[in-house]
Amino acid sequence: MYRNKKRELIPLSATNTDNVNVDSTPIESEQVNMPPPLLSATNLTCIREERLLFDQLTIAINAGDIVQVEGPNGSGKTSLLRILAGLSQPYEGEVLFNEHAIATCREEFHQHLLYLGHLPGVKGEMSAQENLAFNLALHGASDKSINTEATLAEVNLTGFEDSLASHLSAGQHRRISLARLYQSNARIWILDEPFTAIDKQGVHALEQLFKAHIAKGGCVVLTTHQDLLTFSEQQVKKITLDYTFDSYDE
Amino acid sequence: MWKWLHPYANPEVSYHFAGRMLPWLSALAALFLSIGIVWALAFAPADYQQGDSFRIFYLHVPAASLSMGIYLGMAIAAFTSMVWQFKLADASAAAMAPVGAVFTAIALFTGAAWGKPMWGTWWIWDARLTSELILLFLYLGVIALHSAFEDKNLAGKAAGILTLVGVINLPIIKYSVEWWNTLHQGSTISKLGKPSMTADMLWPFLFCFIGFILLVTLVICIRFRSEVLSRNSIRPWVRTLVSTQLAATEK
Amino acid sequence: MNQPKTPHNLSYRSVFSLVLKRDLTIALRHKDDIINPILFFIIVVTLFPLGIGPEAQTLSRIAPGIIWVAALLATLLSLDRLFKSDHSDGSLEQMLLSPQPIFILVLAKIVAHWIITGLPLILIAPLLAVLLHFNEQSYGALMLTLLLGTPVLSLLGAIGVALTVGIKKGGVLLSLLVLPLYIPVLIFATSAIDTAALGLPYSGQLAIIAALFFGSLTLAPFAVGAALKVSTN
Amino acid sequence: MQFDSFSAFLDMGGYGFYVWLSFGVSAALILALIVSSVLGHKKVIKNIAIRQQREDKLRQVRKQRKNTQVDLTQHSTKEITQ
Repeated sequence: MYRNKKRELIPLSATNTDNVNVDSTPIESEQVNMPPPLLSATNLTCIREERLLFDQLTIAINAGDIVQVEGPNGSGKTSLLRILAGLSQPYEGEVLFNEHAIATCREEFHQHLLYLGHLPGVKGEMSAQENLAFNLALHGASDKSINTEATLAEVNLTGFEDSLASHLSAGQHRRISLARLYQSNARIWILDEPFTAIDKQGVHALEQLFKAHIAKGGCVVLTTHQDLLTFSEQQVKKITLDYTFDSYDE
Repeated sequence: MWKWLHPYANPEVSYHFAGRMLPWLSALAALFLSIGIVWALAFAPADYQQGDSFRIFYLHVPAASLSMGIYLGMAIAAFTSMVWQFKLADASAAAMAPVGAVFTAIALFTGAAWGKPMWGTWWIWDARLTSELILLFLYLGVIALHSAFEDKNLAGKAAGILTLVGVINLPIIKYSVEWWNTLHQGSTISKLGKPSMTADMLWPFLFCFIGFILLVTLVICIRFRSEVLSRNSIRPWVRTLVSTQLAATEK
Repeated sequence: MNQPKTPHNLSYRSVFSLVLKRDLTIALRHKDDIINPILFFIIVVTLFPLGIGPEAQTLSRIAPGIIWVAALLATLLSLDRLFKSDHSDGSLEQMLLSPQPIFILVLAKIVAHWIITGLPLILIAPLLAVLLHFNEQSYGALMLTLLLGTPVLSLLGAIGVALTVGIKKGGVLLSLLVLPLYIPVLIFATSAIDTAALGLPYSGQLAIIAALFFGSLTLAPFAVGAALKVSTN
Repeated sequence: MQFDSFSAFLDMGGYGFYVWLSFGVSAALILALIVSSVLGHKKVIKNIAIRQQREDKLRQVRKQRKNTQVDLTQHSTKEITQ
């Protein structure tokens, strides 16, 4: 009901003004005649367990962007990614895909979205290959065209194709889920800590993959504790979240 | 269509509105209930069959109809919140659940206490008592679900879905219980029914009924205010309200 | 990718069979999940004669109730598995994020659940009925009511699990949420069996259970979808 | 008045126990509901106040750190809030 109302953040008292803080840097489009952003969010406000995580966050992510969400633990990075993916609903504001609210074009949006969260989504009762094949099929890849064995080889899982996932390590589970990136047609990649439990070479390979992806007109939104090594400062756009203790007014 | 409702869609406005209603509601509820209950206990005639045990009727029937009515109210609130994303409706549904549960318990208890002299036993699987019992389970489920979630917004959404599923099921359950009851009990036991009500029974009944409705509205208003506060705890108006109230109590 | 290949869009039927096949495969490799509810069903039913006494007449009088209540409890016990493991390993959120309609995914999972728990219950029920001196005329009614009734249990139960899947101690809560919803099925199913024992037609009760089945079949998947969205939030 | 005497009123034509029990239990339940609702309201207000104080304190600590020119790195922020 308040959807279109203009809101302002009113700090609790004057002494707090220097602390007001969702330090969001909206990402400006570099050229004047840019196509509309691939994924954007307007006035996002997130409240969890009666705590304000971020508020009035406005983001625009264009094709070719790689965006890193930064902030201390508990500052709402995961919440932001989940809201962008449409898994969580923001308290206020909305997320737009190609300028349409994602709730109104769920299936189309999901065709262009690849989200990998903290949990790998790998079933222990199925083999690495079966897990990958199911995930790919569910997300719309046709069975025959894809060589799951070759894809698993990309993430260094050759020889483990037929092992039940319950016999594999956490890092290997993560690799199974990351393998989807190699076969993805999705333009928007939202990755929550993709490098967790991945070794140096793996990280390097993933960064190369991100480069190829953005070069092809995709975009990547990710959180990570380590910096991206092979990207220059200018290439990576940053959204910084911080703790806030502010009150919020509608 | 919703324009006239719009000012009340603001949590602050509706919080204060509910606050202003409190004295009126408590005064009216006290008035109606005291008149109704004294009349029911002392002045209304005894039933020609059930004697003075009939006086329990003045409690049982209002409690039973309110228990159903509150569930229906909760379902309407849940529906409103789901369809129009109307957050205050969640708060009001959360406020209604415990009240409804208490009135269901009252209906059950008075039903049993009325049944004891009539049937010679505290509990009988009478259709109305059985469906009240099941209604109590439904209420307890909603309350338990509310308290299981830490985030009040999520709790409201989950409880809303459950309430709607429950309200679709409620008529089916009621119908099935009634059907089951006629199947198994036959006509040997007279049900708790409405005996022919004369005018001097109707008036105290109406006073009691209206009194209970006012009382329920009062308690819902009190709980609604707490729900609104805790759901909006990070808003400036709540902060200032809380600090001024605390300052007032400390003096 | 400047001209992205539009991902191959699956038909409803292939999504359905994809998820169904996956859930069945997982269940078959994790046989405890299939066997435990059945063992529970058998043990509960055998406890009744021990508690009540072995008189054939008493047992055959209360047998329909015993079998149905035991079936409700066995279903309840197995419900947790419907979404719990998928929720805890993240595959549930991947399903919700897939470009497939949620109600198809949910329906496939519920059907898989029914095949894994409902169907074995139906197969084992006549054997237990023998132990309880079931009235010979009512075996048909027992099978028919179970056949129509157990899917309703899976469908309604799915709503309860979907609501409680994100909660740490959801087990007890689940029974509080789900069991009251099972009451109409219990009433009409046992009454159909009782009526059959008297040699009377029980098509009325069956029709009502069928109505409950179709009602829950059309509405439950949407409620489950909405509930899952809340739970994964 | 339907009753001749006060004792007749208490006796309720032999049904006194059930009638008074019903009214008594109902009154007790309703009273408990009202009391718990009012107390609940006070508790909500108190909880909000407590949280407010805690947050004010956190904010002050933060400000002091800023004033003493300690870099607010991610690490130190984490310490403050934990």
